[in-house]
Amino acid sequence: METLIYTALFAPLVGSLFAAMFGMSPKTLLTGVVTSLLLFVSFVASVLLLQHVMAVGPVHATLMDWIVAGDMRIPFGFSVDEVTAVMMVVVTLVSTVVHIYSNGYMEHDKGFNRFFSYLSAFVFSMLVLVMSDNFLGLFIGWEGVGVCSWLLIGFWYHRKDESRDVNPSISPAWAANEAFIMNRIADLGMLIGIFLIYWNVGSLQYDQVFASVGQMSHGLLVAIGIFLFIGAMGKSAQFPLHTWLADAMEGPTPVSALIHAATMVTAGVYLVIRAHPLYSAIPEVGYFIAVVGTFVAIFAASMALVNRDLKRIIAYSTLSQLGYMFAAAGLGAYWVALFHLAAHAFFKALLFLGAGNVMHAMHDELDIFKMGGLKKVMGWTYAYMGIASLALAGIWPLAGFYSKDTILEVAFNEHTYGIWFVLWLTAGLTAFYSFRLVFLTFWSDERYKEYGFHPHEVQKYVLWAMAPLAILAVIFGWWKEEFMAFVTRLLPAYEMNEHTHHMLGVLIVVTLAIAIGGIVVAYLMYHKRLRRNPKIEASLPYRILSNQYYIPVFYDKAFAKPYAELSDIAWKEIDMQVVDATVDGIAKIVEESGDESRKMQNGNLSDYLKWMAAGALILAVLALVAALKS
Amino acid sequence: METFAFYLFSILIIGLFAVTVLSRNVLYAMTSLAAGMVLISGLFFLLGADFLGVVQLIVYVGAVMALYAFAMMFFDATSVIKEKNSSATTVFLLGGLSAVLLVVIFAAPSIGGNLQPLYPSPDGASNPQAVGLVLFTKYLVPFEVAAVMLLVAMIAGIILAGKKMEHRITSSEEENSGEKEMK
Amino acid sequence: MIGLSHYLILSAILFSIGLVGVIRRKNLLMLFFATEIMLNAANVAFAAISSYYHDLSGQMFAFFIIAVAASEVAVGLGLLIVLYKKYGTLDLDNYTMLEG
Amino acid sequence: MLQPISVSLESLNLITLSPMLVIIGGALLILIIDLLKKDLDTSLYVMLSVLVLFVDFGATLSLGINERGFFDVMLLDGISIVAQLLILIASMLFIPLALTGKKFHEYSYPEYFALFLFMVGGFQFMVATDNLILIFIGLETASLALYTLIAMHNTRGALEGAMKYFTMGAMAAGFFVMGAAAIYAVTGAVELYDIAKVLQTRIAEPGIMIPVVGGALLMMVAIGFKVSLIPFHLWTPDVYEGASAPMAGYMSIVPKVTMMVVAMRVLGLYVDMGVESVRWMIIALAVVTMTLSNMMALVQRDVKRMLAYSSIAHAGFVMAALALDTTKAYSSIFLYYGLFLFTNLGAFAMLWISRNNKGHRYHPRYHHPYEKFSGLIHYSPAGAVIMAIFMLSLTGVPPFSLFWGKLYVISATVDAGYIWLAIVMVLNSAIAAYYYLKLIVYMFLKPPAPGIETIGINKSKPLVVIVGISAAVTTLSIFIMQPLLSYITYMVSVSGY
Amino acid sequence: MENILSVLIFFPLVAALLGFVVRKESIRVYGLTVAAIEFLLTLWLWFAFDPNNAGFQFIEYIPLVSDFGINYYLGVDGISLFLVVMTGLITLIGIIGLGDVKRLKNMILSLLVLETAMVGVFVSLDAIVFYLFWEFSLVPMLYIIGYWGGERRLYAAIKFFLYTFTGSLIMLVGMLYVAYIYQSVAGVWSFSITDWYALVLPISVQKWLFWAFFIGFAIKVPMFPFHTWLPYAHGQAPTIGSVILAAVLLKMGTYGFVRFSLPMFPDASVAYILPVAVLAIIMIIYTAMVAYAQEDMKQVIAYSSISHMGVIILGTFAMNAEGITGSIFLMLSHGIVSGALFLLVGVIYDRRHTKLMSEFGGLAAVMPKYAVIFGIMLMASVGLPLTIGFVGEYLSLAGFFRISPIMTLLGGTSIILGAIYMLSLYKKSFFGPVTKEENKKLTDLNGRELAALVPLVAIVIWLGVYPKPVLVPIDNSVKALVTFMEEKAQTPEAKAIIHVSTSTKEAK
Repeated sequence: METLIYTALFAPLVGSLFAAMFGMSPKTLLTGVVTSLLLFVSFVASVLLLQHVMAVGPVHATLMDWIVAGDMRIPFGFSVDEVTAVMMVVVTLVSTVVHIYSNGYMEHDKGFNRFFSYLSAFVFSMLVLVMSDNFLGLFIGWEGVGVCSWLLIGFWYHRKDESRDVNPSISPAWAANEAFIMNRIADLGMLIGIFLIYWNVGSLQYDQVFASVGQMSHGLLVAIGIFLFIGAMGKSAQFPLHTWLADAMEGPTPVSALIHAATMVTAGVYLVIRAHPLYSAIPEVGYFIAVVGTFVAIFAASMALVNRDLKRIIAYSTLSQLGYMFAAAGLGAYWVALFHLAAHAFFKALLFLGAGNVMHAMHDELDIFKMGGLKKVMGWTYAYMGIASLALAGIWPLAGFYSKDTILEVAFNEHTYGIWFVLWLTAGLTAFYSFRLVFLTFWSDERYKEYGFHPHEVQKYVLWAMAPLAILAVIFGWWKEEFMAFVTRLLPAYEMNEHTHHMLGVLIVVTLAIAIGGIVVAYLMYHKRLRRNPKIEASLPYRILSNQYYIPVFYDKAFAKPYAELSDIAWKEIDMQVVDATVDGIAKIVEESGDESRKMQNGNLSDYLKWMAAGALILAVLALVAALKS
Repeated sequence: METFAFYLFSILIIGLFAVTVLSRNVLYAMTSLAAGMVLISGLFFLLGADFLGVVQLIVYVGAVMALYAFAMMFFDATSVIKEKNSSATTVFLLGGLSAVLLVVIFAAPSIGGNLQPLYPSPDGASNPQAVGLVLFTKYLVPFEVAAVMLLVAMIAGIILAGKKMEHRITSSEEENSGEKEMK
Repeated sequence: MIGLSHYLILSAILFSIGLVGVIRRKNLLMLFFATEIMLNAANVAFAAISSYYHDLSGQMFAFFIIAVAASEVAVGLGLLIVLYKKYGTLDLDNYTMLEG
Repeated sequence: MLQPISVSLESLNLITLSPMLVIIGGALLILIIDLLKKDLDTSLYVMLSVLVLFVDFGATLSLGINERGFFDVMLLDGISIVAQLLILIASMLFIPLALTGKKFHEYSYPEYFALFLFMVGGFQFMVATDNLILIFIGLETASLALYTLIAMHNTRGALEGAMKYFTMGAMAAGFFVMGAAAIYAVTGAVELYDIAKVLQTRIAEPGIMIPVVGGALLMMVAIGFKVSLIPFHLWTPDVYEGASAPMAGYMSIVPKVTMMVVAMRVLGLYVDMGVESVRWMIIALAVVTMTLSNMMALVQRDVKRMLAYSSIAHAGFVMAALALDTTKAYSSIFLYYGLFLFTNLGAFAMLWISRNNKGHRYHPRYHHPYEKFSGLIHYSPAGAVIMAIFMLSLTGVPPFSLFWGKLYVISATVDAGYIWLAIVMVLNSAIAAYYYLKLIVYMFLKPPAPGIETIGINKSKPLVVIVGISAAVTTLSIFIMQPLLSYITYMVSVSGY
Repeated sequence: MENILSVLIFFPLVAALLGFVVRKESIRVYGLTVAAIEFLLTLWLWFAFDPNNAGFQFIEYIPLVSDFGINYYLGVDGISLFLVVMTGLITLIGIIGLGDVKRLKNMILSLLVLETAMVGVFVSLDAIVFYLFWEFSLVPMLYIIGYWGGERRLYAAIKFFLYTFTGSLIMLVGMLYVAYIYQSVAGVWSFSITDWYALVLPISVQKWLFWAFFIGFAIKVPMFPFHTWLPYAHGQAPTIGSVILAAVLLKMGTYGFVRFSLPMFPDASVAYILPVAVLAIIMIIYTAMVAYAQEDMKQVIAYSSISHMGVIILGTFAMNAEGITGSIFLMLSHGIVSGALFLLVGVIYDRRHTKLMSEFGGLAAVMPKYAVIFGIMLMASVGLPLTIGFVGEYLSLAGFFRISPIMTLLGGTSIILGAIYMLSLYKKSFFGPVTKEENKKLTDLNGRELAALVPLVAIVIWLGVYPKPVLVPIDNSVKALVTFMEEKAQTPEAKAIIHVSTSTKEAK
């Protein structure tokens, strides 16, 4: 089984290195093909592993020691258990699709080879993240995906910085840096959590850590839980570290699909699921997580309502869905979170890829107000995006329905009705903005003609490649029971209580109702043509929403600018004017004293003689002082 | 008698030396210096150091003063000398304080305790005899060194005052011109 | 009765007079006079102590001081002659090339 | 009437005089040769002098340790022998510097060499006795000769310097004898061992401290003058600048070592007796001297003048060791000067070599302004490297010789518990580093000065040999440290210090 | 070859002396050969080194001044071994990467002399011999900065020299005092570090001695507020000078802490963790901010060095094997990474004769290889796992966490702030459109530059992925050190803070 593990793990790395060898040469189709094939290999290995885990149980492999110092002994260890196996399959599947898709999407890009190198490297990192058997190994993957995300967001690094009005993300390079730095902030928290674990457990292996949860004090557990969650908040873009995700849309769309929707951003959720023995012991932190998740869910959804940027809308929806996952995980329904994670990966990746098709057709235009009526030219894409949006909106019998509905049930079941209500509301909003997007893009009047676009459908094989995602977006939910049975071998099972059982039907109806309601509203508003109301657009709530609650501006003003100014002060005022000037000042004082005392050496013998006489007197005074002292 | 002589000599010496250091006229200065020296030899006689008194007379009045007199003629400095003396305050402050310091040191009451002389004057010998005895035994080496010193002084005097010093043999022309610039 | 202290105080005063002369004089020749006074002041002290202790060392010292004084005059005057011959002045205010 | 006295020849221990007899005899020999035949070449006298010094060196080495002679006037203890050896080594290195590539006024006199030997003899007398009279006579013999030697360079600077030195020296002599008189007044003795004995019995008397310390104070003025401690140092830079470079180098070592020995004998006596005010006077002088002279050296524009100030600073540095009253401290003084000798003489010899006939080309007054050495590395790499070695040694950068000297002095200071003093010393070394570095910067890092190719015009084989020897000792000093240290420590400890 | 350490020290020196004979045209090859041989010798040392022996190996002992206890006493343990190897490596890489400079011969010979001094510092076990090399290393560096440097090179060189010289002199006083105490206890003089280790100093004495040594080391490191010489030195130094300065010379300071301060003054070290850590944290945060404000690429890296050195200090004062091992590893990794970064800046400086970030932009498009290597080094610099930079930083912070979680949190901002200034540097220089006409024609890395940089990239990744061969010997020696400190510490508080690894305890 170790072979399978290493095959699954290293195939993407090999692909990445292979592509990297051609990184600076002009496009070679070979790189795309090879990496995609290797990804497929990895996918197959993952599936085999999944089967093995299903049939036999978890697998474990240790490659070698990594860090050995003091009592710290950290190996490159990999364990594939139920959760990991699911994650692996999801990751490799989406990755494979995205790789194939990218062959088409990046066809004309100069950085074709480079792109595949990065993309495969990302998959490798992600696999390390999910497969590692210890926290530091997870951290490797954690940082690795961060770097790959940085590389990929900044893939079109040559674009110049714009003002925020022109491009809310300023530039790909800027967005990349923002993402990296935001993540680093969270990573520090995670690192502190790891340190806490190390000094209290003496090991970072999952099994040992979780085994000793019982011996740790409650306060300590809370601290560890919070610090790890801070790490998760960064990677999963939870408030207040969320701004990077929308800006990350500067990257090529396949990247958004893979990294910023399906996989990397869910790492935070994965972490919470992985650390479930810990979080189970501290329900108050779990509740906090749930609250944060819930808040993010509606917060992000609200921003998606008014946005005009195709990808940003989807990004906000990702954010919102991540909130759902955290809500579930926080409430203790880890398997539900994982389920939603997987389902979301499929339909959201599909959605993004579809958006990619649209962009491709529209020559990288993202403003949905400039689109419309595209279903005529892009039928397949329309179908895919429709499916994905339905799934996202949680319409029966698509995947999203099962996963999201369960989350709502959980919220209800926990008697956290506030959470339930917000999530329920969000479900409606989700349906609305998803279909606002769909209608504005594919239905309504063909506004793109005004702008001189000539949209066309993408290559066939690309469309075929997307098919598995579409299928899964539809059918994945049907395996809910099997999924639950499988993962709850590891994760705690979540039982609904009697009361909820009774209410189940009602809940489903209510939820479906609001989702459908959202769709209907969107339909009414946008299916014919784009209706814009300048009054509303000028109103305060609208402006707040379209400006993301002014949070990026606030961060800019409250952190970035003061930091830059402070840095400038630190350098020019403190370092140069105080610290260095002190040193130079001492030197200057010494030199000036030299110049001053040199005056006694004025060349005049008479003065020399006087000094000599004076010297005797000074000595006398000294002698007197010394005599008096002793 | 001794007291009277001491005070007379002291006052005269102080006065004469004061003239030496304060007078503007080099002749007065030198004359009063010589007179002071003579009176100091008087003090020596008073103290019973006859030999020293004689040496004082011979060396100072005879040799040193003659040298100075020659030099003065050479320097053509027989008349009043113009000096830009530095501020009197500094000078007398330093001088006064030094005087106080020295007086304090030398007038300390503890001086003159009952000390055994280490090289007592032999009984019955006159002072010159006693001095001679010590000088040619114990102090023979310093005496000889003093002779060397005088030789050195002689050679030095001859060289420095000699004609050869008027021209530089150092092989450089510009060095001289450089100096001229500095003048 | 004249004690040792009288002589020593006289010596101290003479020394100070010499000192005043040394630090006051600008003419080198006259400055040298003052140095003679300083040496003579020491002689007085030595002679007096020697006499009071009945110890001859002091007289020896004084004797050698006289010898030194004589030698110094020889060398000093030699120097003055060279300086005067070359630069025509004995005022030390004129010899301030070396400074700083 | 007087009894005839008989003195046995053995009791005189005439051998103790042998080094001085050799050197005075040598000086007289030179004078006689000059009388017999005029116009002999300088090289003859140089080599004769070296030979005389060499014989003297041998005679000194053969002396028994801790012997007295000639009615106990002569004292040949360890420090006197070590000091004499240092004097002789420095003199042997100095004299060949007369064999320059160019002609210089002073070397045209055979008397120059005679006077020089007399001077060395004077210095030897100074250190080989503890009789204040002989110290004084020796001092004056040496000084009078030295004034003349300086003046014989016969430039305006040399004459002016000699005049200043002479005048201040006369005043210092006055202070010396007054100090001696004060001590004599208290103790009735002029020999230091007697003085010590008497003081020991009288130290407890009330009020005794005033004349005792007063005497020391007056002596200290004279010592301070000769060792050039601030504020008695004022002659030093002027004389060094005026004098020829080798003479300046010589003055920075030999008279100071000599006077240091006297200071050890005189002031050491006080410190040893626990007279704290004397100790503090020494320390204060030392601290002021190092600090101020370093600062003044910092602002100099002429290398020679800078080295003058630097040698003042070094004197202050060593002077601090005098206050410590430990064997190690006294040893460190000799060790320091032993190492300083080669380095500083070497540095001055380099200046001597660089003395060019273009006179004041770079500066209207200075012969050796920094600018002159600008970019020396390009024209005379060996010269620049050697000069840099000397500078680094003076800075105290290991492994060059003076580092070991500094190390030992500072170690002695630390041992004695004066850590603050040690800190002051090292901070001063740091200040000093700047001006030594400045020369290195000029030589290595600046573009060449115009006319720098003529900088070695005064070069001759003997000069190169002397510089080579100095550089070799400076560089390889670590290998002679052990014998040197054990020898000096032994010599100092047998002398009872 | 039992005397390999002497060979390592004196081989470059002898080679430098002989090098005067070699003609100018051939000097580059000569330098390369000598440096390569020296590097191979260091590798040989590594292979001959017994990783399971925590004590000193390859000991050489020749009395120099036996009356004063100065001996030519050499030895390596796990702590110093890799610093020696790194010295050999960096010198070699530096010479490979040396562009066409004026007076190449002088440069190469100075480098070889410098190498002697650097190796000497790390293998000396006698304080005076250590000090000798320590001080002597300033001289060639002075020459390198002062002769080949930028416009204000003289100022920078002199400042560098004087500043470090002053600090080390104060340290010298401390050393002399320790020797004095040793002498008064043992009766003989000794400057041997191993003898000093055995000396139990009273705590009050330890305390001031700690600061005396601290000043010497802190200026070298350089710690805030003694750091201002460094930006000048780096800013003005030629590329090779910066490389060696950052990679090796700064490590002398932190090495000094490990070699001297910790084992000699365990109580004082523990007692002063707080002030030292506060300084270190100021270093980390403040200099990271200053780095962010810079306009010159090289200055950014210079200040970043200071910031990273702060983490090393934290690790050193963690008083447990994790932290100290980490700090030593971080010394190595910082040496390699900062060396590479300075080389990289040198590359662009050679081409454009400017280092201002505003002069660049979009370099990634013009010089892709350059951008890739720069990017890798950047990531190593910000401590990305699986690069060399992570291991040390992680261990240092992890170690210090046991002392103070709060301060570790503050110190850990290094990973955020580091990312901020490095990424903004990268963005300003490499990303965005190519705005300047001159930049459009820039050539990518040439063979020589690649030859210098690629090995470093390989090491960065190799030791990031598999640091064990290096970590284990370090760790063994560090464990021994920590155990020793714990035994030697007098106060119970110190004993409590010094943390001996459980594995060591079990082994006992």
